[in-house]
Amino acid sequence: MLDSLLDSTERETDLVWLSVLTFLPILCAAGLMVIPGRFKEWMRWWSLLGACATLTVAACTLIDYHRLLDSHSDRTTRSLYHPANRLDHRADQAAYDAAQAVPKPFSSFNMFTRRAWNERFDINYSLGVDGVSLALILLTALVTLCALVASWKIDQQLRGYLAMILILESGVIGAFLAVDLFLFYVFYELMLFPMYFLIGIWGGGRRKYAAVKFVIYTLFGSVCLLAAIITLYSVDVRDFVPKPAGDLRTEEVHTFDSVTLSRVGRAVMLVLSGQEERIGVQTVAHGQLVPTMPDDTNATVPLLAPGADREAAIARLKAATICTPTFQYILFALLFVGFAVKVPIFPLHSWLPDAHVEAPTPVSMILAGVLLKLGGYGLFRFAFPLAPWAASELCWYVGLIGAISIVYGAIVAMGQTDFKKLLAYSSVSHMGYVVLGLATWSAGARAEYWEMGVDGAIFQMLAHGITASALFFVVGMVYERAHHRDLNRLGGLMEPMPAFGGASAILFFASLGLPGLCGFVGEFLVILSAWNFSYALAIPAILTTVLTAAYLLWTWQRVYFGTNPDTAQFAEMTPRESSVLLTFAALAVALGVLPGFLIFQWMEPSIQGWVDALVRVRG
Amino acid sequence: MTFHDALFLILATASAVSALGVVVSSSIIRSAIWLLFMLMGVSGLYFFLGAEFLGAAQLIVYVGGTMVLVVFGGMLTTRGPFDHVPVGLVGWVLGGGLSLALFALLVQASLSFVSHPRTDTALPGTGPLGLTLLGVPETPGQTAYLLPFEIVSIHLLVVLIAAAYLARAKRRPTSTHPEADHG
Amino acid sequence: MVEFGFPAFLVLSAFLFACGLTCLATKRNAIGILMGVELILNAANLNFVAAARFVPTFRLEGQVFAVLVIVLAAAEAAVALAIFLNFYNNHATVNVENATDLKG
Amino acid sequence: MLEFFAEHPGRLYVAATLLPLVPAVLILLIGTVRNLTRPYADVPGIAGWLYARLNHPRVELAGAWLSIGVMGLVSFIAVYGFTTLLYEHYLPRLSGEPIAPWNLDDTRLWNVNADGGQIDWIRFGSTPVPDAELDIIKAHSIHLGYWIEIDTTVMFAMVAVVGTMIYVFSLGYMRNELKSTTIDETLQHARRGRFGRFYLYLNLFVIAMFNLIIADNLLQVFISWELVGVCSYFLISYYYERREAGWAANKAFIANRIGDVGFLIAIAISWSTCNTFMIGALGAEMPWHGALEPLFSPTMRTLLGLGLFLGCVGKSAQFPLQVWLPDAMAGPTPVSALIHAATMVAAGVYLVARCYPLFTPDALLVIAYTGCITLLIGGTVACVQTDIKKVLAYSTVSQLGYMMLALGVGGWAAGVFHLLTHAFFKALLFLGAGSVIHGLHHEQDLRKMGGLRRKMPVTAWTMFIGVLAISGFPLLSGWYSKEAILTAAATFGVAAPSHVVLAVVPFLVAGLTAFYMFRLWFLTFAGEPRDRHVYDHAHESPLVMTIPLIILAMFSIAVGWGWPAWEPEASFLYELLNHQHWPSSHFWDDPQDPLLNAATLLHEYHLLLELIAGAIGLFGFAVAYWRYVLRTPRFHATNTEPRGFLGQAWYFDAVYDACLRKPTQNLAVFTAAFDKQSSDHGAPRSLDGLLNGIGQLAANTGRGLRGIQNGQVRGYVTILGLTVVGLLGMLAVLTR
Repeated sequence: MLDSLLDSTERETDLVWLSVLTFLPILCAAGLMVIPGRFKEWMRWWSLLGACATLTVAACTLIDYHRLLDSHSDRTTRSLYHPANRLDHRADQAAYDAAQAVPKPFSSFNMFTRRAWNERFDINYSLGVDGVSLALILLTALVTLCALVASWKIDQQLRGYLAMILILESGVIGAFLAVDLFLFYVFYELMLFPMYFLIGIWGGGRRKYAAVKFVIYTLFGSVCLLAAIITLYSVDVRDFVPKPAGDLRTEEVHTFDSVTLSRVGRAVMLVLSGQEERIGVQTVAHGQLVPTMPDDTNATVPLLAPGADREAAIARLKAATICTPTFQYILFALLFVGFAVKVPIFPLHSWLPDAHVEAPTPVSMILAGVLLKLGGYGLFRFAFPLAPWAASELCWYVGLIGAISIVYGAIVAMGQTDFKKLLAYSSVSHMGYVVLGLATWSAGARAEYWEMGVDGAIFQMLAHGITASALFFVVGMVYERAHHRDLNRLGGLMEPMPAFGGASAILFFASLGLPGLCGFVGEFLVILSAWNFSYALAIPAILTTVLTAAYLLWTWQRVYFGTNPDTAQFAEMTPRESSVLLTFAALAVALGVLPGFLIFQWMEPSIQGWVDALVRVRG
Repeated sequence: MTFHDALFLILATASAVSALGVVVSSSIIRSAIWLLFMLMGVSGLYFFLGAEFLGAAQLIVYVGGTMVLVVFGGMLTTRGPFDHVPVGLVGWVLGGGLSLALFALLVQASLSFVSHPRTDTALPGTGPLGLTLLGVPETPGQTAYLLPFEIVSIHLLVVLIAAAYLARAKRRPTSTHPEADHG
Repeated sequence: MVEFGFPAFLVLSAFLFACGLTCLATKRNAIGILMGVELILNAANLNFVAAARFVPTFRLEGQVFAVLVIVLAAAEAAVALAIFLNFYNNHATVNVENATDLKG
Repeated sequence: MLEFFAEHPGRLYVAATLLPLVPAVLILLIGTVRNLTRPYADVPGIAGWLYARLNHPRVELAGAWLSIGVMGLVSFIAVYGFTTLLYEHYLPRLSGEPIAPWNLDDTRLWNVNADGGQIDWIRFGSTPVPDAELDIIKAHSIHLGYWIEIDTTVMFAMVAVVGTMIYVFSLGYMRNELKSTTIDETLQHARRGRFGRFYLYLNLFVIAMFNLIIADNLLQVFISWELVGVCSYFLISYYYERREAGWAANKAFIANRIGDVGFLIAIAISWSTCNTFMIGALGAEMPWHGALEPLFSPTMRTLLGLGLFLGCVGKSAQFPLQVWLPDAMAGPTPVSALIHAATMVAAGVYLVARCYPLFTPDALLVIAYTGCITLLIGGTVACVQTDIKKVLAYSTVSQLGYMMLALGVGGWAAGVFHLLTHAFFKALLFLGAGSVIHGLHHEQDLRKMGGLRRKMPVTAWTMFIGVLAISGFPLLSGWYSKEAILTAAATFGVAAPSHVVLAVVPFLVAGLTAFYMFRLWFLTFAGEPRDRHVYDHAHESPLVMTIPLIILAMFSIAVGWGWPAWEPEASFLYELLNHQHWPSSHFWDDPQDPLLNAATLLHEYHLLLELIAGAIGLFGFAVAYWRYVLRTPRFHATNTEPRGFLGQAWYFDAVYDACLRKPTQNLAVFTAAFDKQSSDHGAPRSLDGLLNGIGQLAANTGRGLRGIQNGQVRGYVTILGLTVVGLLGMLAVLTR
């Protein structure tokens, strides 16, 4: 790989840039190893520097990505959407370029990189950025930075702790960036072991139990995911991967490339819904794949690789095992369960309260702010596109599970007396909106409502990432002062800590979905979309807003209002604490007031392309 | 029914009945005697099939060698000549049922086997067999079995030494660690 | 005219095998188990020889393998008996139910 | 700059809406910095220096005066906007034909929808679809915008003026909060003063309230709707040390959230059927507006209206969600005046008025009945309350019921008109009560007052004007609006005899209104002092509090005037509002328009109606005078807490507690136990235990399987045999 940097035809900025984004935290963790053990303060600053650098790289990536979007933007429609910017199109183009008899020089600056990692099994080191992954990466970098600031007081085995957090960040960013399923799985598992140690070593009283529970639940999901990945690898994709001219495609080809496999999934969907005549072949003009324009009402959907024999390909596809309803159902169920554990979804949420309660504050922040998002992201990036037919058949049930989580999480949260547990269950409730939003797959002209739902779901992930990690930080601050988290013994915090009270008020109300703060936008879009999809799913979600208000305000009242001699002498936030909390509060306000300007303008095109791709094959 | 068939039937019945006898006898010596008959029946079948060398080997090695070992083993390890070790009902039901099921399945498999036309050429006699074992193929290009032969020879040697070593009478050392004995 | 062919030998062999298995599963005496093994080996051998007779490609191989099996069976019997004697020396019985030293 | 506004005068309102953001942000920043630097007060350095600079009453007062100045400016803009719109668009037409409502041509300059009136808040792509049958469904953006009509300008001016008065009044009322240590009167608990925070909340509130008024779409209304709710939450819980303040704030917010469920459903309906939140565009889809193929089914239309109305029920404290408003009196009195009397609670009425064409006849009937029940509840319960603010709170409930009733029976102008007049005199009454409470050192119990007119004459006589106005004394503002409502109700009663109860109840409650308001005044100001101690320490409030009272009293007198003054229908404001003519097909499917017939019929008897209403009011006054002035001693005999059906406010709280709060809490506790139990040994009794049990099952299976591997050769052989049999069996079955 180093050679290719020197060769001018092989040089590719994206490769360097995205790899730096992914591995910078791990590099910092390695650097941590050479700092002598007695310079603890240095270690803290060094890892903070690393997290800052990662955030900076992520922010620069955002600028670059925006420039990429802008390069195709159409001023007349005031939209940044162009199909050539879609992640799947960029991935296909890269695959096409690589497959040429004389490979084209890598195109730089398209925020996608693809190198062979293991040619024998067609495993690629392919990383790509689109709006959704970028938003979540920014969230990850920010939350990790804040978590590092929050862990300033941790002294026990500091080096290992900081290294674990940085490795975790690398794993998460890598999972968000990976396009290749194998690579994704590697990163997905890479997150597991730091988390296990972070809970198991630095956690509270029942940390071992919680850590083992976390690992077992997550591994259960991973196993389902692995089964799905192997299943997908068994699919013969010879007609879907580009080949040099003259290749007769006589042998089976297998791939881990999620973009290619998603094209297979869509082709299967067309076949299973009796529209096989709409399967088309991608066309090439001037060495570039021709994207499907949004206003293109052409009935054929180009899914097969350029040069494929359409008739033979369809015949082969129809004969394949993957092209059966049972197979698709199983595939979707495996993917859904695999990611639902992470989300988490009722009834697989049991690990969450334990893990949260036992984890130290910064780890809880990362867990709630980042790791849960991987579940939603996985549903978005893999579960729906890889098995679209089953997803469209089952989406009502998926939405139902989401709605159950929403209601159930809220009711259980109301019955808690442990502050942290309450927040953990509220996460279950809030993440239910993500699943519900993704599941509102309305067909035909109503697809725009689905787009809104997906928009809402992704935004809800960002908003929840901000509010949940901030609220866990709030709990941590309270715990540091009171040394317990029993809601019935707290109270009266508003008077000794007014600035803290104000900042947490913003975050409480953001979590509660108050308009003008970040929690509202996602919930609102999801509710609108859900209403359009099914009244039966929307009404519980709407009614839960009352329950959410009830339990959060009740908590608020028990923690902040009233008088309590035990808490009257608590110290106001320190500058370190306020830097974290005020950042989150400011973000909650900013995202609530200007969601369109700050997030949607560059995130929405990706979602639009995603929805467009799936809706086209629904018919 | 030809003479061949009658002969086969007799031999097969004898073997089968003897095998059953091995199973049902509760005395170990009786079982050994039944086994002797079974081995002889099988040896007869080898002759019947035209494998004279094998039939002879069966008689010499099994009937003459192995059986003696078994009988002596039985005598050395039982208290009386007809020491009963009865088998419980559960054992019969379980083992018998299992065997019956297996037998049924095997019969089903055997009968569904596509029967080859019977070749009239006689089996190669002792000569070719011996040559094959010595590494000389019957016809050029065919496989020879020198290496397995050698391996078996070494194996036998090792086994004999091992058997002698294991079975040699030895006095157990007086135990200095009583707890180790009960472990 | 009844013609007993390959299947007849296979059935007989299956019966011997089943008897051997029963021995293994029911006998508590170690020598009995050894006899069960002998039965099973003989069943296999019978199959080899029958195959050598009825399947042209196995004419020689069937016999060679049968020879090997006979030799191995003899060796096995020798070693097994040696082990039993040793066991008997130690435990004063050859009842296999007492032979549970391998249990973890 | 001026051209910017001259081009689109509506932008003036946007600017006015956002202006209070300036003091709000300043106060917030200063407060945050002050609180964060407090720990370093005694430490030399920049933090301590900052704290010393910022922790001074002068800083807080500067914030308050800045807020007042901004509100004055906003009032000026509002009045300017109102008069401009009036002179440019309405006065020239006042004599002519009735103006068709929502005729945007009239006010085009004020509501530019195509270029400049809106901004995109969230923009979506348009996802193309293979077969786009419904071309109309094209979601492009969620926007924010403004929509200025005559009722908008009037309402805006009212909120600005009343708000300014209350800002000024609070300077005096909240003076205690300026001290660095102040004593909470109820708890005798020392705490820091929080003067700045009060103005911060007020500023945030008026921003949200203005935004609610000018919003052109339901989403924007909803956003402001919740924001005023949360400001109300924080102001009710302003004295958060007091337990009941926290509970009252929670109750208010949750009751509002219940209402907002309906609001959200209405929004969802409007978006998924019409793909718009625009109130105007939604109205265009209504059949009465001439939409040929309405996108809505009639059921959906009714549901939309009922959903919206449920939101208004929560916000305007209508039956059955009226319970939160009396409790909300736990907040400071100026807040009660501004939020819980004049503006926020009226927002529900305003929304119904603004979205009037979205309500089907069925929905309007529901509104009318709800208003009718509410005004009865409020009127009856107000008669027995002993807390001065609670009387006013129930009176507000009752008056809001009047407004809803008026809107429900087709008296659009009457409802909006009463909303405006009520805002002035109710703000006056609340501020008067605040002045009394301030003068009596936070004593709110009517039983301990009496004879205060001698000690605090300005308060007494301005409040007397307010009492006269709310009771419908001729020539005061309340008289005009109440007459309008009673006429509308009577018209409806005549036109639809089966709903005659809607006409009778308001007349009867008019008498109750006079009774409880005069009861309040007599108990406070008339007669002899009942508690010597309280009386001796009473004093008149400072000028900063009495001047707003006087100004509001003048408004309460004059806001309804017109020419000729003795003619209730000649009220200028009413005529202006009434000029917006809603087609009666909106109310009746019958083209005969019985409402119009009834109106012409009643017009001949309007003097009779006035006389009846006057007589009932007079009767109420007489009973109050007889009971609380002539027979004062009797009041001592019943000097206990209010009890019984009325005292417990029709037992609403008890029923809700038993039927809603307790079951919900029990459900929550039960579900929490179902989900996870701390000790789940043995049999799993919870979901978590069950899942753990499944894990245990694997472990137990392993333990069980270990037993098989016991070193017994026979067992191994058996298993081996079983395996072989199984495999062969599978082979036999599969290859059959």
